[in-house]
Amino acid sequence: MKEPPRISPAMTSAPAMIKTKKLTKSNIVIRTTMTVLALLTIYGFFTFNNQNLKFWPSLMATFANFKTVFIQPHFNHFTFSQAVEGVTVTLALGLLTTIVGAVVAFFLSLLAAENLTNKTTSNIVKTIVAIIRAVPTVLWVLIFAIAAGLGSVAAVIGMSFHSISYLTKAYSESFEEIDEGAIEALKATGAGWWQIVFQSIVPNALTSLISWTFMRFEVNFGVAVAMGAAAGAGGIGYEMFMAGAFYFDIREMGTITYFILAIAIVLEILSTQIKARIRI
Amino acid sequence: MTTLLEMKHVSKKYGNGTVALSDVNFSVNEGEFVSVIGPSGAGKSTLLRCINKMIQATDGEVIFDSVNISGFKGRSLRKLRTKIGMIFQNYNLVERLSVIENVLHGRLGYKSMLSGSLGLFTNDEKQQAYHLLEMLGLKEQIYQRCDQLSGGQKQRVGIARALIQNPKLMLCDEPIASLDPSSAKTIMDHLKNISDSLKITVLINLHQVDIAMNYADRIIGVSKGQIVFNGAPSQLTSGDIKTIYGSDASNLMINIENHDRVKVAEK
Amino acid sequence: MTTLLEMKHVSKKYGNGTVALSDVNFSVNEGEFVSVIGPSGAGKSTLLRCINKMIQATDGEVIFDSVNISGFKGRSLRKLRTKIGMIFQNYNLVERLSVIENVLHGRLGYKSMLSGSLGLFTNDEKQQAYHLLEMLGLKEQIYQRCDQLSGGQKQRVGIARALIQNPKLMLCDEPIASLDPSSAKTIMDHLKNISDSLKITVLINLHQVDIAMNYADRIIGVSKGQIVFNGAPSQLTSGDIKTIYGSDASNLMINIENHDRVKVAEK
Amino acid sequence: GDGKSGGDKKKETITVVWYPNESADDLKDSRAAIDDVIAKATGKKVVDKLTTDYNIAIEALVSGNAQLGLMGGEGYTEAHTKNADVVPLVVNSGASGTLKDALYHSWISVRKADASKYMKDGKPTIDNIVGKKMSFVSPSSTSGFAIPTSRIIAHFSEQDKYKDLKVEDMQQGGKFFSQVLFGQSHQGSAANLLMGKADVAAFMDLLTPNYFELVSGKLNEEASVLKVRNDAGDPFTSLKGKEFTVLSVTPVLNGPIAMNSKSLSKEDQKKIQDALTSDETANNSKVFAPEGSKGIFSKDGKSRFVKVEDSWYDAIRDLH
Amino acid sequence: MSQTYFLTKRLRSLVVLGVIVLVCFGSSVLTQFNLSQGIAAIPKAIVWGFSNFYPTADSLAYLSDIWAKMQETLLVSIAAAVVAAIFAFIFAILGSRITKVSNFLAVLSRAFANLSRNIDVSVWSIVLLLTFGQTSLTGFFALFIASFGFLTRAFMETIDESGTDPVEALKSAGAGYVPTIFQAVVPSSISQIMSWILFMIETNIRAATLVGILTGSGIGYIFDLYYKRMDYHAASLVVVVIVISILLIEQLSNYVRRAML
Ligand SMILES: Nc1ncnc2c1ncn2[C@@H]1O[C@H](COP(=O)(O)OP(=O)(O)OP(=O)(O)O)[C@@H](O)[C@H]1O
Ligand SMILES: Nc1ncnc2c1ncn2[C@@H]1O[C@H](COP(=O)(O)OP(=O)(O)OP(=O)(O)O)[C@@H](O)[C@H]1O
Ligand SMILES: [Mg+2]
Ligand SMILES: [Mg+2]
Repeated sequence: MKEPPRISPAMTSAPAMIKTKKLTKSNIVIRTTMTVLALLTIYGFFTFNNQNLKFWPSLMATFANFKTVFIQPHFNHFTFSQAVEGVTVTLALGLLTTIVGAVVAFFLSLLAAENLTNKTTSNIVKTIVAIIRAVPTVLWVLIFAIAAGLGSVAAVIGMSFHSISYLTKAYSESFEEIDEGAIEALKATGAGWWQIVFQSIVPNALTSLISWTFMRFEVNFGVAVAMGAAAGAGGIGYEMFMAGAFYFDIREMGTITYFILAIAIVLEILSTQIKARIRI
Repeated sequence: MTTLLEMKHVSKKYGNGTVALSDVNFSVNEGEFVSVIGPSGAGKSTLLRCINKMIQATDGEVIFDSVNISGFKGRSLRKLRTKIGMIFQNYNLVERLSVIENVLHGRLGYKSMLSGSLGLFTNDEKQQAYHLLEMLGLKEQIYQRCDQLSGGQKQRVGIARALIQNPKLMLCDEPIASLDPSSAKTIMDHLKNISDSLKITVLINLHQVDIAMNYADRIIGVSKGQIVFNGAPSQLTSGDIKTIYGSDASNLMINIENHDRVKVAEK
Repeated sequence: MTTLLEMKHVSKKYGNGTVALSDVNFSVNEGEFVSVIGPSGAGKSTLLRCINKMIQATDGEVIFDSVNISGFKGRSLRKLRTKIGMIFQNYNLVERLSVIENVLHGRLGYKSMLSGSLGLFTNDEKQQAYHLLEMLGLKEQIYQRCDQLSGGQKQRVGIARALIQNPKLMLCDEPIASLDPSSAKTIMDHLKNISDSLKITVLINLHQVDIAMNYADRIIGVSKGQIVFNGAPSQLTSGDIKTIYGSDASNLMINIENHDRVKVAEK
Repeated sequence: GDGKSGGDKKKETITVVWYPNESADDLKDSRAAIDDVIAKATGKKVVDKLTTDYNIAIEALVSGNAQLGLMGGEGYTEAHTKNADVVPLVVNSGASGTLKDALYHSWISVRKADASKYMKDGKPTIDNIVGKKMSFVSPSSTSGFAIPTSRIIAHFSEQDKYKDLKVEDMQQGGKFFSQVLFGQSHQGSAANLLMGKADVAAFMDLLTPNYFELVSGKLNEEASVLKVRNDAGDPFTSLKGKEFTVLSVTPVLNGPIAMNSKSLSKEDQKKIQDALTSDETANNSKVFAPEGSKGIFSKDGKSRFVKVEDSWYDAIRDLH
Repeated sequence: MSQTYFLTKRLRSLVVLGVIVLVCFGSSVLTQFNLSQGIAAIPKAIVWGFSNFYPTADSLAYLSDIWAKMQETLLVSIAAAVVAAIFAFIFAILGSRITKVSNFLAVLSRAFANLSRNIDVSVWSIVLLLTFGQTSLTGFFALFIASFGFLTRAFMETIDESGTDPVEALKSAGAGYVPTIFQAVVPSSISQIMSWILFMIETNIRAATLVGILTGSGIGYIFDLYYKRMDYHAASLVVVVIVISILLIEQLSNYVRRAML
C-alpha cells in the first residue's frame, strides 16, 4: 500500500485501537432484526412439512409448468369472449369494492382523524378498523358467503370490509397531515364542521385521497381475482380456479394469466399516470 | 367613542399546566388599531384566540359589541365568529383552491350547512369577493391556485377572506412574520387602510416593535401572560421595552428614538 | 515547477447534444491552488469530472502526473482515482454512517474487493483517519452519525475522506455553495492550508468571484464550455468578468476593486 | 344480469344451488334440463348457483338464499339440523324405480399398480392405508368423506392401537395418514389418486359411466378394477387409460333435491315435486342420461325421481 | 365575470360524479350485485356471526392444532419475505438507475419483477399446487414470487431515492463496484429496506391465509377445514388467532421501524 500519512501537523496521540463501528440503537435493532429473521428463515426451512417431497424434481417440474403456462396458452373450457367477460366481471368487482370502500372509508376516516374529532373517537375507530384489517379479505368473503348469500353480494361486501379499513387508515392519515391552520382559518370565519370538511379538508387532501384510492383499486383487482379462486366469487378468478385446480389444465391457466397480467399492467400504468397528473 | 371589545380578568391555563394568560384586562374602541407586542411565548396568540374563542379562556369575561360572549357555543359562537375576521402568520389558505374560492370561504359562516359544504355562493358574494380582490391588487390572480402565489399575495388573499365576513374586528396573529420587508409593508399598509377607511377595529400581534410603533394607535405589551404596558406608541420607553422583553431587549436591535411614521398608502 | 495536470484539446458533448466543453487547454502545476469560475451551465462541473474521468471526455487528452490517462479503464482508472481526491457541493456522505466510517471510505480504492465490501480497515488507516479528523477539528464528532452534523462539519468530513486517499490533486466542485459564510470561510481556509502545507494541488469550482480572488493562485474563467480567462487574480479585470459572466455581470454584485486578501489561518 | 328491487324479484326467480361435483362444465346441459323442468312447472325463472364449496351450498339452502339444491345425504342432514325448514323434495331412485335401491356407493381405491400391497389372503383390505397419502373429497361430502372415514374408523378401532381413532385424525396429515388431501370434488379426489398425488382415494361410484369403465370384476364389488375412459373430460383428459382397484365399497343413500320450504310457496313446492317425479322427467334423456352419454343422473332400468321424507335419512344420522 | 369559472368547475365535478355513479351502476349490473341486498346482508351477517361464529369452550381444544398451523404460516411468511428480499436486492441493484450495470440488465430485471408482481399470488398458488402439492413449499414459493416482485420494485425505489451522491463520492475515490454497493448503497438504504421486509412479512401473513385455502397448507388450510366441516366455532377461533398474530406482528414491526431510524 502506501507510506504512512504525509500529513502530520502537531497531533495528540490517537487511541491505539480505533473501532469504526459504534453500535447505535438503530444499528443494534437493524442487526438484531436481521439475525432473528435469518434464523427464523433457516428454522422455517427445517420445519416445513414437505411430506417427502422431492425438491429438485418438483422445482424442475414447476419450471416446466411455468414454461407451459407462459408459452403454450390455449382456450379450452371457455372462449375468448368468455374470458373477456370474466375479466370484466373481475374488474367490475374491483371497481365496486373500491368505490363502496372509498365512500364508507371517507366518512369513517373523518371520525378517525385526530384533528377532526377527539382522541377517544379517533382511537376507537382506529382500533376497530385495525382489527377488521387484520382479518384477511378471503375470510371476510367466506364469512359473508355463508351468512349473507352467494356470489357477488358476499364478494363485494366481504372485499369492501378490507378496503374500508385500509382506506380509512390511509385517508385519516392524509387528513391528519393537513396543517392545523387550514382548519383553524375556516373555524375562525364561523364555518361549521361539514363546511370545513368539504371546503378545506377535502381539497387539501384530495391528491393523496385519489392516489390512495387508485392504489387500492389495483390491489382490489388482485383481490377480486383471488376471491374468484378461493371463494367462488366469480369472474376470471373462478375460471382460473376451475382450470387449475379442477381441470388441471395449465395451458388454459396460461391464457387466464395473460389476461390478468394485461389488466394489471394497464391498471398500473393508469394509476401511475393519474398520480403523476394530480400531483401538478 | 364606543367600546367594541372588553377583556375582564381573562385567564388561560392550558391542559399541561402552562398559564398562558393571567388576569388580562383591557378594552378596545371601535375603529382603533391596536398592536400587541411581547416576547415569544408571552401569550399573544393565546390572547387573540381567546377573543374569537378558538381557545376557551379558563376564567374571566370577554365582552364583544356589548355582549358577554364567554358562554357562546354552537350556532351563536359561529355567528359571533363571522363578525371577527382573523389573519394568520402562515396565511392558512387552501392551497389547491383558487384565490376567489379561498376568499369566498369567508362567507361560510353565513351559509347553510349544505350550500356551504358544496361551495354554492351567490352572485352577490362572488361580486363582493371580486371587488375586494381588486381593491387588494389581486385582480389578475383571481382564478389562480393559491399555491402559485407569493407570500405577500397569499396574505392579501387572507385579508380578503377576513374582509368578506364583514367583520367588526380583525384579529391578526403576526401577519407579516413570514414576509420579506417589502411585502410586509404592503400588508401593513393594507391593514391600516382598512382600519382607517372601513372603520374596522384591528388587533394585531407583532414581534417587530418598530413596525408596531409606526402603525398602531395603541400598543399593548404582554409579558409572561400579563399586560405590562397599555398606551400610545409615543408613551413607550426603553424601560417599558425592557419590562416587556426582559433583559435581552438590546438583542432585539430596536431603535425607538429614531423611527419615522410611515405614510399609509391610501391605495 | 513540475506540471501535474495538462488538458489538451478536451471536448465534451453530452448524449443529448449539449456541448459542455469545447477545445479546453490548460495546465496546472504541482501545489497550485487554481479556481475555476464561470456562470451556471458554463461547464465547470463537466471540466472537473473529465479529469478524474467521472465523465468521459469526447475528445482530447488529459495528462496527469506525466501519464496520458485518456484511455484508462477498470483497475488502472480506479488506481488513478485514488490519486485524485474529490469534494462535492452536497458533501456526498453516507448519512447513516459515522464520521470515521465515511472518512475511511477514502481508502476503498486501495483495498481488495472483499475487505472493501466488508469495511475491514487496518489500524493504520483508522489512525490516519483519526489524525485527519483531529486536524480538521472534528475529534469530538468521530463516532457521530453524519446526519447529525452541520453543513460545515459535513464538508470537513468530505475533505478528510479526500485527504486519506493521499491525493496529489484535489478537485472541489463548489464546496462552499451550500454553506453559510462563516462555515464557508472555514472550509476555504482548510483547503488553502492543505494546499500550502501538504503541497496538494487544488482545483476548485467557485461561483463567488471574490472568494476565488481571495484564495486562488490562479483563476480560470469558463464560459459556454470555453476557457476565456487564465491568469492570476490580480490580472482579472471588470472586462474579463463581463466576458466570463456575460452582460449580467452587474447582477453578480461583484466588487473587484475592493477586496482584501484574507489571511489564511495556519491552524 | 337482473337489476334492482330485490324483494319482488326474488319471488319470481328460483335459485338452485349445485355442489361442486355438479358444477362441472360438462354437466351444464344436464343442469339446464333440470332447471327447465322446474321453470316449466312454476313459470318462474330458474337461476343456477355453482359453488366451489360444499358448505356454501348447504348454507345457501339453510339461509333461504337458494330455494332448491341437489345435495349429498350428509350435507342434507346437516342442513336439516341447522334449519328444519330444509326438507327433501325428491330423490333419484335406483334401477327399481323405488326408494329401495336409491343408493350409490362410496369407494376407497388405490392405483392398480400398487394394488398388490393392499391385499391380504388374496382379498383387498384397508389394513395398509395407515401412513399413506390419502385423498378425500371435502369434509362436508357424504360419500367422499363421512362414509369412508366412518368405515375406516370402524375397521381400525377394533385394534387396540387405534381404539380412540376420531374423525379429526382423518382430516389432517401426520396423524393417521401421512398426508390428507381434499380434491374438492369426486373428480378431483380420483384425479389425485391417478396423478400420484395420493396413494389412496375416496370417491363415489357415480363417476363411472361418465369417466370410468370396468376392466375386471363387477361394479361395486371389492377388488374390481376400473380405468379412465378414452372420452373422459377434464380433469381426466391427461389420465386416459389409467387403472385403479377398488378396496372397499360402502353403500350410501342417494342425496335429495332438497328445498327450503320457507322460501318456496306451498303451491310451487307441489308443482315442482309433481314435475320432477313425472314420467316425462324420468324419460328425459338429458335429466337421466342413458348409458354412453353424460348427465348428473344416469338411466339405469326404471330410475326416476321419487318423493322422499326426512326420516329416510335417519340411516345417515345413525352413522354419527 | 366569474360565472363561467364556477360553472365549469361545477360541471367538472358533476361529470366526475356522474362517471362514478355510472361505473357503479355498470359494475353492479355486470356482477349482478344488488345494493339493497348488500346492505341487507350486513345485519344478517352480524346476526349470523353472533349466533354461530364465535369460539366456544369446546373449540378451544383445537387451539394447539391451530397454533401449530399458525406457526407454520408465520415461518413460511417470514422465510418467503427474507429469501425474496435477497433476490430482490440483487435485482434491485441491477435495475436501479443509480447502480445498474447495463441498460439491458436493468430493463430485464424490471420486466421480471413486474411480471411476478402483477400476477396475483392466487395464480401462482394454483400453478405451484400442481407440482408441489399440498405442502408448505407451495405456499412458500407462491409468497416468494409475489414478495420478490413487490420487494424488487420497493428496493429499487429506495435505492433510487438514497441518491447518487455517496455512490459518486466512492467512485471518485477509486472504490470498485461491489465495495460501493456495500459501503454506500447498503448503509444508505438499509433501514428503509428492513422496513419493507417487515411490511412484506405482514402482507405475507394475510396472503398466506388465501394461499393456504387454495393450496391446503398452513393456517388457511385449517380454517378451510373447519369452515367446510361447518364447525364455525373452531373456524372463528382460527380467525381470532390470525387477528391476534397480525396485530402483534404489526405492533412489533412498528416498534422496530421506529427504532431503526
Ligand atoms: N396548545 C397548547 N398547550 C399547552 N401549552 C400551550 C399551547 N399553546 C401555547 N402554549 C403555551 O402557552 C404559552 C403562550 O403561548 P402563545 O402561543 O400564546 O405565545 P405567543 O406570545 O404567541 O408566542 P410566539 O410569539 O412564539 O407566537 C407558551 O408558554 C406556550 O408554550
Ligand atoms: N448528464 C448530462 N447530460 C446532458 N447535459 C448535461 C449533463 N450534465 C450537464 N449537462 C449540460 O452541460 C452543460 C454544462 O454543465 P455543467 O454542470 O458542467 O455546468 P456548471 O458550470 O457546473 O454549472 P453549475 O454552476 O450550475 O454547476 C450545461 O448546459 C448542462 O445542462
Ligand atoms: Mg404566537
Ligand atoms: Mg456544476
